[in-house]
Amino acid sequence: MITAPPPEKTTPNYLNHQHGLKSWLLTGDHKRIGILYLISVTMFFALGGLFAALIRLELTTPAGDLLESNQYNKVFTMHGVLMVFFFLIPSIPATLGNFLIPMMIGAKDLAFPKINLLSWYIYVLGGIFTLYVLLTGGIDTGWTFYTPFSTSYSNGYVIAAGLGIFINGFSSILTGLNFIVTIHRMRAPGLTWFRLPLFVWAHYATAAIMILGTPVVAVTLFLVVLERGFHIGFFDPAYGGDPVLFQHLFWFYSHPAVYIMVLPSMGVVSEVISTFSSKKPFGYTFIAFSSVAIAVFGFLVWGHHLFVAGQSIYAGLVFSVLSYIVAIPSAVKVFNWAATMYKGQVRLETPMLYSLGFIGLFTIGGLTGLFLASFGMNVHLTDTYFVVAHFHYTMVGGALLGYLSGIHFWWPKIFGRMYSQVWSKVSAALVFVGFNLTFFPQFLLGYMGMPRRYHVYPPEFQVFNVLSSAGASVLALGLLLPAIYLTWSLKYGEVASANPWGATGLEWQTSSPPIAENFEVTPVVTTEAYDYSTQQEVVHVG
Amino acid sequence: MTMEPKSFQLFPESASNFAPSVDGLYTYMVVVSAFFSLLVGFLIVYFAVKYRKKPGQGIPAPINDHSIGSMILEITWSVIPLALSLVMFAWGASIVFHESRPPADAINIYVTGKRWMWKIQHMEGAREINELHVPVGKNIRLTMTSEDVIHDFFVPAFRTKADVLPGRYTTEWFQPTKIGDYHIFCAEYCGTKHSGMIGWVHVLSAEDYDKWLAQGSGEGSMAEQGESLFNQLGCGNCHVKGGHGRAPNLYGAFGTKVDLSDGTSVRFDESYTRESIIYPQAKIVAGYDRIMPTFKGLISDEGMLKLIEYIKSLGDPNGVVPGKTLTSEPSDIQKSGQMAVPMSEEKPQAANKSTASAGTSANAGRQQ
Amino acid sequence: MSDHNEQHHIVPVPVYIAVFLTLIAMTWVTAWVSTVDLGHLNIFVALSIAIFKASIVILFFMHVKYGTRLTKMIVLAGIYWLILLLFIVMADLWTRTWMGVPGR
Amino acid sequence: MASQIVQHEHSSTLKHHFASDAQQLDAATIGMWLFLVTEIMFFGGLFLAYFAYRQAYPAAFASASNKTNLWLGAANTTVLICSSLTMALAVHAASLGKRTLLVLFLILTLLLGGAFLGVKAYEYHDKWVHHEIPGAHFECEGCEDAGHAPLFFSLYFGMTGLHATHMLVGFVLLVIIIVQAARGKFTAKWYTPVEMFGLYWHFVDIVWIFLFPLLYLIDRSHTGLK
Repeated sequence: MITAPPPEKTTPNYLNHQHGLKSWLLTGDHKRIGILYLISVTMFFALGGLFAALIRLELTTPAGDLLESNQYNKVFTMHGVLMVFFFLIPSIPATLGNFLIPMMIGAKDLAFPKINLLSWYIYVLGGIFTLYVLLTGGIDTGWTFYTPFSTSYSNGYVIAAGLGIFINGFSSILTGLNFIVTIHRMRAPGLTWFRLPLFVWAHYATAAIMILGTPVVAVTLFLVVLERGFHIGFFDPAYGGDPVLFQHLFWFYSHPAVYIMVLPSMGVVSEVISTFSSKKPFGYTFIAFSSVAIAVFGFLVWGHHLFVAGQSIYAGLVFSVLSYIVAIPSAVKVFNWAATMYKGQVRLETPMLYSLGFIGLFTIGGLTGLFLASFGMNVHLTDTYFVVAHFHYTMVGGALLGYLSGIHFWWPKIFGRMYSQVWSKVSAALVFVGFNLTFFPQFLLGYMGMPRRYHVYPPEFQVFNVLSSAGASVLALGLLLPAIYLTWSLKYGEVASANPWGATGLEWQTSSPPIAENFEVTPVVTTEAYDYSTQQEVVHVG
Repeated sequence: MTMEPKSFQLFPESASNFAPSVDGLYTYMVVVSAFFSLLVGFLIVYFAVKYRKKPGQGIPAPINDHSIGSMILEITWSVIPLALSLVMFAWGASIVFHESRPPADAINIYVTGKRWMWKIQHMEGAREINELHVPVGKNIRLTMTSEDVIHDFFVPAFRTKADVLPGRYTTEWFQPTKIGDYHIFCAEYCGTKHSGMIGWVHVLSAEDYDKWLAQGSGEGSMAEQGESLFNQLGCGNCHVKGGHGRAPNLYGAFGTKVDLSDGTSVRFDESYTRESIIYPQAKIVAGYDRIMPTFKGLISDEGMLKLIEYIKSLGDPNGVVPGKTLTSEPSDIQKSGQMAVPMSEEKPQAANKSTASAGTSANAGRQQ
Repeated sequence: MSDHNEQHHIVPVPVYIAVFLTLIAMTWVTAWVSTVDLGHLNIFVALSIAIFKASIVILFFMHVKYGTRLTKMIVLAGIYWLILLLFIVMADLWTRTWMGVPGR
Repeated sequence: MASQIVQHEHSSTLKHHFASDAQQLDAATIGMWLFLVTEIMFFGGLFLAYFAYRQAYPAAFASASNKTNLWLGAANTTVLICSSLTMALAVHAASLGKRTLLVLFLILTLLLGGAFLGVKAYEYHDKWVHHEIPGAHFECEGCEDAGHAPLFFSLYFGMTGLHATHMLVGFVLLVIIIVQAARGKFTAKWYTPVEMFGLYWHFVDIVWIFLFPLLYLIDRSHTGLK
């Protein structure tokens, strides 16, 4: 633990109260760890995005003219592995969650600061394994590692990649563990469960999934590594092993994992919509409980990834009906967000634009999920571009837009600077348009039957692929802009006030950037969450 | 190939009995989804415009909390979507039950996936690679397996697909309704040339199909080829007609329920046949000894299919509807006290021709 | 926040000894029972004894009996999710032959 | 103990971000239990594979299981239960602030854990000698359905190996805790590491309580206690 030095006179905060690389690499401060995560997660996102660009570039023509088949397979595998395990899963929880949860509940830190730092190092270690795979020749299994391809036939570095993800899993587990203990035991006096911000509820549900699901995928990939390394059979049909068992174990985590990605975004959106409507979220308890319901029911639906895989159709039907039930809490959230804006005082600042974009895209992502949840429909659509479009609508349109919304919302709090309002709105618009252009055509491609993970494809699919690639370049531009204006703002941005958006949560009641211990005195909460009548100290920027 | 690709289309060809019902469900879902997308989109845009505060006016004054929740609304927007989606579930379930029950009169065709090609065997003996000739208007049943990794036999124009697994059999059936040529895609990622594991279904008129079949392969029907394999392997030394041998009777046995030595029973189907050949000791028929040697690595996946087809052809499987069981005939089964394994000494070369991948073929069939 | 002041419940040593002796006895009972042919009941007996042994370890050695409600809920959640994983996948395996069509 | 530090409201062991000792201990306990829940799910994947294949290939599992040594398994179970008792008594001693007793019980726990690992190593060696390790040279003499026997042994080594790895990790942690205990780091007011380690150790014991019947005790009725 770093013990804070006596406060200096010159507005000390968590960024400047200690200096030097060591003060960052050995920090126990959840805010600094959040920033370490922010940096590393952004690097992996950029890398994953580079692979995405290669994929779209290759698919502009039906023939395989840019990459060899083997290279293409490695490119989409690396795109998936990096984006899923090293960007989407840690993105909001490990950066914004890490930074904000203790502040939102009026605590000085997470319950276990050293474990928090350890989780970042584990993440980096897992990342190093994955980068090693990347540099030494890649891996071509797809991010799903299906056996027996991964164990017996792949010519990629399955063992190193499997270990990388195995290791990375523990980072996720430790983060989740820290969150749950912190939310249970570190809340400020007076902060009851139903006074918690919805962001915290969403992260509580996320953390529960991390703890319950991650170990299963960890042990599964570990078995794959053992099977590949020592040729002993766990899933190998040569010994009577069952590859479908691998898929069960894999999706037991990897389906709930999409809720790890999207629930925190929902938390962000709940905060942002309320703040920029200056209104308590409509149906607070319903939004809160729907997060928990998604986490619980989310564990009962993994089998809809196995409808055509050789699973019993009776199991498939149960998974199908349960998948519809998990859709309801998501619908509840969407309608409650819309209702929150009703008779609100809506300000279309950048975070709000991203959040509104989230609602629109997530709605489409969720609704197309209904197609895939229907067993009969799924038989035609699974393993086609329809699935690719669907999960990008939830993962990019959902998780990524929520992440960007959150970054724009709390940027002034984290760094004490404002960014360009003009450029950020341009970027939000480009991302929204580019995203839809990229992924909407893929729904149509999917219904026409274009299978996913195809390097070359029949010429009748080209029109939509060209549209998609064109959209991807707009999307790429939209995503590059924030990197520029946000970095620029660190030095040249207008100094932000403590509460530039007129938001409620406790995190806005301390200075921007916050002091090392978050609060001068531990706050005592006496009002309900989102009580806009108690707003003081309001400075508008923009 | 034979088909002129269309440059622009929104729906794939509709060429099987399943296509209309899947398209119908799809249309229903598109309408429901479009309605809700537009509703949410409209509400958001409408509220954002109507209640918008212009920038520069500062943070608005707090408003009355007159709309912070409504149980009636919450129930409404939970129940209506749930009801609409349960229709999707039920509709989809009815389609999938249809897709899971191949009619008894279906023409059996066998598919073996191998990186990166589809090998297809017709009962009459014709064999083809990456092409499948079928007659229009007849029910077709595919029994599929893989020599290596998981593949998936997908025909978009038929709106159906199923994974093709190593060491197991999966089933897919359809009735082509329109003469023409349609894509076969491998839809489960299977390695380097996954996107090259494609082919064509040629749906022919009945006359054209008969003509095509008549070209034949010159190797006899699958059952005949299976029989010669059966004899080469010496199976008949023990598996004697009428059950006088050291091994269970195979005549008329396919599709029946078999009682096992551990008190359980199993349906004599493709997977059980395969398992019993590769792992003969996994499930012992009640009253017999563990004397059968393994044929693991000696029979290719295609050879296995021929043996299965031969065993199916033994005796009359009439009226054997998958899922129904016939009673086995205990009078046909005799106890055997013999011990030795009368295997012919030379391993048959024909069956042994394949391949390094034979070692990976195994049975993951999981009868109880 | 829970004001949880009884920091430690000190369990009397005789309780530990009693639990210990039960565990040892059960170990040899389960080993002996396995040699008696009970057909399909063997595995149920073996698992029941194991669950009983695990329960008394959790309750007494691990102090869950004296722990907070939250601790109990966490333990139950872990067990519940484990059963969920085991049961649902086994249910798939059990029903794979019902349709009588390979792969369905 | 003489070396005991007088505890006040803000004891030396209280981290800056906690308000009270009770809150800190509570957080540690919950955190440890959450960690154990992840361990349950971690082993859960292997247990699932075990049940799936045992159901599919009962004959192979029964005869392969008979290759294990029931006496060694039962003896090892006893040893591990004894170590759980000594661990529980160590926590008890710590809660009373009895340093010598604490160190004694911890050392006993360490020795019993070592004995367990020793027996395990002997069993592994035995399997090695008999080629009962899945792979190219695998043999399962006299096994029924030997073709599926590698699945049993893969799971046997996977499960007991993972369990033994947990024992080894526990071993290292235990040595550290013994040194700390001997130096008087723990008091009747604060002995959280001892308590948390106890939870871990008992958990490892519980895993074995399930592994023993599942791996050693299938279908022993034909072979008897041998």
